[in-house]
Amino acid sequence: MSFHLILFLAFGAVCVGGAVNLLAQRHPINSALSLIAVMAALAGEYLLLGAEFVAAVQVIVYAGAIMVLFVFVIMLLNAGVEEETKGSRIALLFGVPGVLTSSVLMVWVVLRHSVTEAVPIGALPGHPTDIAQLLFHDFLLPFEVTSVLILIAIMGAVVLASKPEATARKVG
Amino acid sequence: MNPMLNLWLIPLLPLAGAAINGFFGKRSSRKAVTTVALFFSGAAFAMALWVAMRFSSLSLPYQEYFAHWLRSGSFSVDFAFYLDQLSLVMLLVVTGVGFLIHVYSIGYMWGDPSYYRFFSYLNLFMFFMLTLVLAGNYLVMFIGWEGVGLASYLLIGFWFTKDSAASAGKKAFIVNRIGDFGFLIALFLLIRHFGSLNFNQVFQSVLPMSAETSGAGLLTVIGILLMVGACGKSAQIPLYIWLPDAMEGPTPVSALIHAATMVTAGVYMVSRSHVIFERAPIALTVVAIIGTLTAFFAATIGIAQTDIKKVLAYSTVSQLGYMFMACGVGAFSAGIFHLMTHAFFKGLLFLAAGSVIHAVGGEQDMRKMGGLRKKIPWTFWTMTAATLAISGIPGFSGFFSKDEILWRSYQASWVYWLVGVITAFITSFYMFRLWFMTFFGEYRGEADTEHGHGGHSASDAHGGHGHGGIHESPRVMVIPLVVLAVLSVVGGYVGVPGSLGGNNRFDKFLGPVFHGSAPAKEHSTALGEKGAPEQETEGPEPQKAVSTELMFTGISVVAAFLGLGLAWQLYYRRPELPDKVAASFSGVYEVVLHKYYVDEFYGALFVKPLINFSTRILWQGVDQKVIDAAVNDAGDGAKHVSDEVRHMQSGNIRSYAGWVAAGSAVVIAFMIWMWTGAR
Amino acid sequence: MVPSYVPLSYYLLLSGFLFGCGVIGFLIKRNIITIFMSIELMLNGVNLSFVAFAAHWHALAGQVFVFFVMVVAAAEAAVGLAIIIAVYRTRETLNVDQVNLLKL
Amino acid sequence: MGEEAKALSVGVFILVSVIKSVLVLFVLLTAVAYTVWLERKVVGHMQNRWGPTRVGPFGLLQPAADGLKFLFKEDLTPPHVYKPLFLAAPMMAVIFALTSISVIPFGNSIPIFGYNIPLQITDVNIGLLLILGVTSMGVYGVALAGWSSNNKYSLLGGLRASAQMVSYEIALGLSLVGVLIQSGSFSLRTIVDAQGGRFLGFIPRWNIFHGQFIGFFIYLMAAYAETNRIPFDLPEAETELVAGYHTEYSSMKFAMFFMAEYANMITVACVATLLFFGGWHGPLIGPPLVQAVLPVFWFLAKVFCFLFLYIWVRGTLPRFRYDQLMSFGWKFLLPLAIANLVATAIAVAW
Repeated sequence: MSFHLILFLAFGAVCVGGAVNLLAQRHPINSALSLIAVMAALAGEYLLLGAEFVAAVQVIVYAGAIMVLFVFVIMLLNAGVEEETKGSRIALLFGVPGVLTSSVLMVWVVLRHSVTEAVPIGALPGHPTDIAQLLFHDFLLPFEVTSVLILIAIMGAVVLASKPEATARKVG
Repeated sequence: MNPMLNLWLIPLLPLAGAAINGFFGKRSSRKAVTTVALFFSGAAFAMALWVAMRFSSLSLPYQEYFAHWLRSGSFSVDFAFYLDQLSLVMLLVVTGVGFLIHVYSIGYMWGDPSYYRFFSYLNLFMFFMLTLVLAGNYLVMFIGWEGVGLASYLLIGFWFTKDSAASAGKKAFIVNRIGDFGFLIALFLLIRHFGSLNFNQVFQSVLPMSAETSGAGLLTVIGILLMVGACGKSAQIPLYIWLPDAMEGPTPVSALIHAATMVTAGVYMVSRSHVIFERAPIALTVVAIIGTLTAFFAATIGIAQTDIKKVLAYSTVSQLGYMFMACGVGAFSAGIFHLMTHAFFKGLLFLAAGSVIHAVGGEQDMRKMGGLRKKIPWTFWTMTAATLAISGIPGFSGFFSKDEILWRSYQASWVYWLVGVITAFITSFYMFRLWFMTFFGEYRGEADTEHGHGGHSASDAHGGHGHGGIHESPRVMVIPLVVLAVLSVVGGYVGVPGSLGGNNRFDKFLGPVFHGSAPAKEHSTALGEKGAPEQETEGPEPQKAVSTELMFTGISVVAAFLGLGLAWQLYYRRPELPDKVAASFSGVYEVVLHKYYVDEFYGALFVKPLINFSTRILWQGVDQKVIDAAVNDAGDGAKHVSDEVRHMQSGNIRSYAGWVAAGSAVVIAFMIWMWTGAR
Repeated sequence: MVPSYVPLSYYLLLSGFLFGCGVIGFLIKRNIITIFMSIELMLNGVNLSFVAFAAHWHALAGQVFVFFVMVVAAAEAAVGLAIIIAVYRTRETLNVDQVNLLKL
Repeated sequence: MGEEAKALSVGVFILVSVIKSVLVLFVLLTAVAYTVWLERKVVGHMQNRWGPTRVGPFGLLQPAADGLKFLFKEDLTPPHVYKPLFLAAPMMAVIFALTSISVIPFGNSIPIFGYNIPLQITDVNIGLLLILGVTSMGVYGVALAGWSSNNKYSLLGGLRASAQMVSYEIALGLSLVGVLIQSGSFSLRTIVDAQGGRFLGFIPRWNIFHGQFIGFFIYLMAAYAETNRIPFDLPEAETELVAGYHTEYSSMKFAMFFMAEYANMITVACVATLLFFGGWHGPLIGPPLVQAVLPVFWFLAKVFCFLFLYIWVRGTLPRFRYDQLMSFGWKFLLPLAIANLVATAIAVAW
């Protein structure tokens, strides 16, 4: 029971708890908070894996920006407790079993074939400089493409969320 | 090395004219249209002349390469032009006669509402014809080949509001397609066996081959197929039927396309491929027989026709028969010679006929003419020159060319010669019949006031000339007549045969193209009786040959004068006789009058069965019961199936997610199974 | 402290678990926003396996991919939330079961 | 688990860390308390008042009095609030506010008992990113408080807070990137060390004099917005929202928000000092002991200047209108920050 393993288990426990809580909670804001917890814990896992930069970005982008957006929307729409509707039988009849079977299969594969391999703590110090080298040199084209994607997303969001009459005025 | 001639300009100039007139002619004035059309066709003619001047300085065959067209594997086709003596002659004929006819058309079509369209088509035709003539390989030639077909279709159906014109155009096009079918197959065979369509390569690879004297071989097949194509384009038996109907088009069109240039494309093509034919004696024989038969057959039909243009049409067919006869006996140069002179005098005949029709206000029936000699002297005299020329009266161009052909055909076989002479007799007979009926006796038409009112002027281009009175055509129409008349008088002197003290310069000129390409000697002896060895025409001929040749010349001349005399007897001195004759031979007369019922025969044999087949089987059977049914059933099936499956698509996102999850589970399971199986 | 090791499989199992939770959430949740969060959860699970493999194979590329995933997630969140707002504006509900006309 | 973990044995490391944490926490909270006192004093004098005078000399005990007051006030929770979050929000706010201080270095490492102790709770080599992350988490406290107290004013306050913070966070981050490009590291210690020395002998080699003036300006604006201070204090605009997100809060919970706000101010001031004003660099004079302490003094002095600037601005400037706030952030600060970033990149690449 090494220090590393303890930390891993601690963060993992937070992750699992948060994930389960996300499913269990019926109010979106609670789900959002549990998701934030998951993300923070994941950042911890990244630190364990030595990916400090990724961890920081995880916190800043996911927990700090994206989830803030979620919370913002939840607050804006004042989303209440989700009401119980008949739902969809298919999702329950096919989906859940499908997920379970596939996850069981995956677990089987993982356990059968990669138990022995192990990662030391801080195995790969993701120094920002190296990552930058990769990001801006080796993966330059994907990087630019993602920037375009972001731009498009911004415009789409503006168009979608702007009030209909406002857009009408803009168009007309 | 050769200087760059920019041959491509020659076809492209008329194309430009066609485009300009076609796009902008509707709005621009008649003068503008005229200017454009004349400028571009004239420019092409000038260019051709310039090329002719530079010609002596060229190393032949002169070739121009512009661009790659097709490429697949080793086979490639280029946009390339090919100029030698043969194509030069054709070039000059096409551009020259074409230009003259352009000039003529100005006066003739002036009154027509869609003046610009006519000239646009005419220029287009020039473009395609020149492409055909200058082509450097069979495929480019085929473009021109199809293009002239298109142009002729458009021009025959120029007055498409008239049902007969429209259907005539269709007929021409379809019959031509039959010929093109053969042509195409010939091309495929060439590709298959020689891997190329370029004249050079094909001929180079054919030259070493020996003649297929024993039975039909590849070359024979190719030759016959090419001949099929030629039959379609040049209106030979059995595909000649479209040409008479083609007279529905405006007379200048008949003159240019259906007399002077397009219909001779077949002759050109056959003599272009002479290397192949010389090695396929059987194919040559086929050509000769078809030519001979057509010549005779069409001539006989010509006797009974009363429509002036129909007569000329059938005479065209028979003259083309002469040309093919020449090619068939291996006298390609003679064929081309006749082609040229024929272009002159037949073009002239049509133009003059047009002028006559123009004068009498759109009337085409010779029985309603007569006594026009005084009224339209220019037309009369030019037409006289043409008639003399075609009838082979000595001293006129037709005489030399026809005589050459007859002599050479005799060398091949006396049968050809005999039929040829008889045909010559008939030719001169019906030509002079036409001549007498039109210009002599007294006028048999209606009163002058009848001239050129709606019905007639609709039947032929006479729109603007509503005023009465038989009148000479405007100068713009007369000048081409005169020029062509001069040509058809003197045109023959380029090829005065040795027997008449000349030394066949035309033959010498074309010599490099045709001579020396014949298969090795022992083969030529093998094909002794038919396919005259080319060597005989070269140089001064042996005395005996000269004397015999003179004798035969005499005979054909006699035949010509006999025809003249008979026509004079029947249609000038005793005009009532013909009806008696017709009555006495009523059966024969009927048959001939109805062109041996060939059209009806074809109709019964091919057209009707085809229509029935298409209607019953293809339309009601295949199309409705198979294709449409398949489509409809597919649609209905899809509808029914989707009606069932629709429920899967409930619009409920989570259901979709459920499907996705299940599907991914299946995929993952499959992948893992494969993977475990793999190791 | 003693250099210690955690089997790669643990990380993979954790990420798989997160992913599975995300899918389940997508399937059983009715609130559009929650469903979006489930998607984010899946992405996070994938990211974890990315980083784990990056550490395992000593290939930083894995971490770089994580950044790309984050970018995509950000874009998706922006557009998705905008869509949610539009849906709410027209449908007055956030329940996917009532947004089943396949159009907003 | 930084590099110094190798130098010290685990036990000592943990011990030292705990000591440092407690020390820093104590200092920080005191600082917070006295920042409040300072603010009241300064603003009072600006408005020609005395400010707190009664409790102790110059009202120096006023913070303690306030603390007692908060403690003994009734802690009422309105019935209509969403309780779990209503309770969690203030704690979140405080926690995030205090966490971010943990990576701030106050000075060089000083030798104590033979151990070389860095004046910093922990030195992760992505310290700056950590600060950014934590401060960006700080918004949750405000937002959730506003939402959970189930009151339209509070909700508006929360909405404003989250929108404003998300918007200005971008400008904030971008304004820091210039400095990062120059120093080429995320570690605050490295950044500070890069600012040692002088230009032309007398101008300190601080980033603000090193081409990052615009960056500093942007950072200042964005930081004010991040900490919801005037002129960007719309989430708690008393006049419009009756104190915005913490309307429903009372006694200790309210105090937590208060502490969080001032702690954030101090953090921001520290970051500004470290990034733009050369951290603890300053003239070193006097005996070794003094020289050992002097950097810390310089650091605190600079931080104090920033806090004073905060208060000064609060005393003078009016409040933005909300749309003005947004357009200022998106249409002015952000482009300016990008331009600054590009310029810096070009200059460095030169």
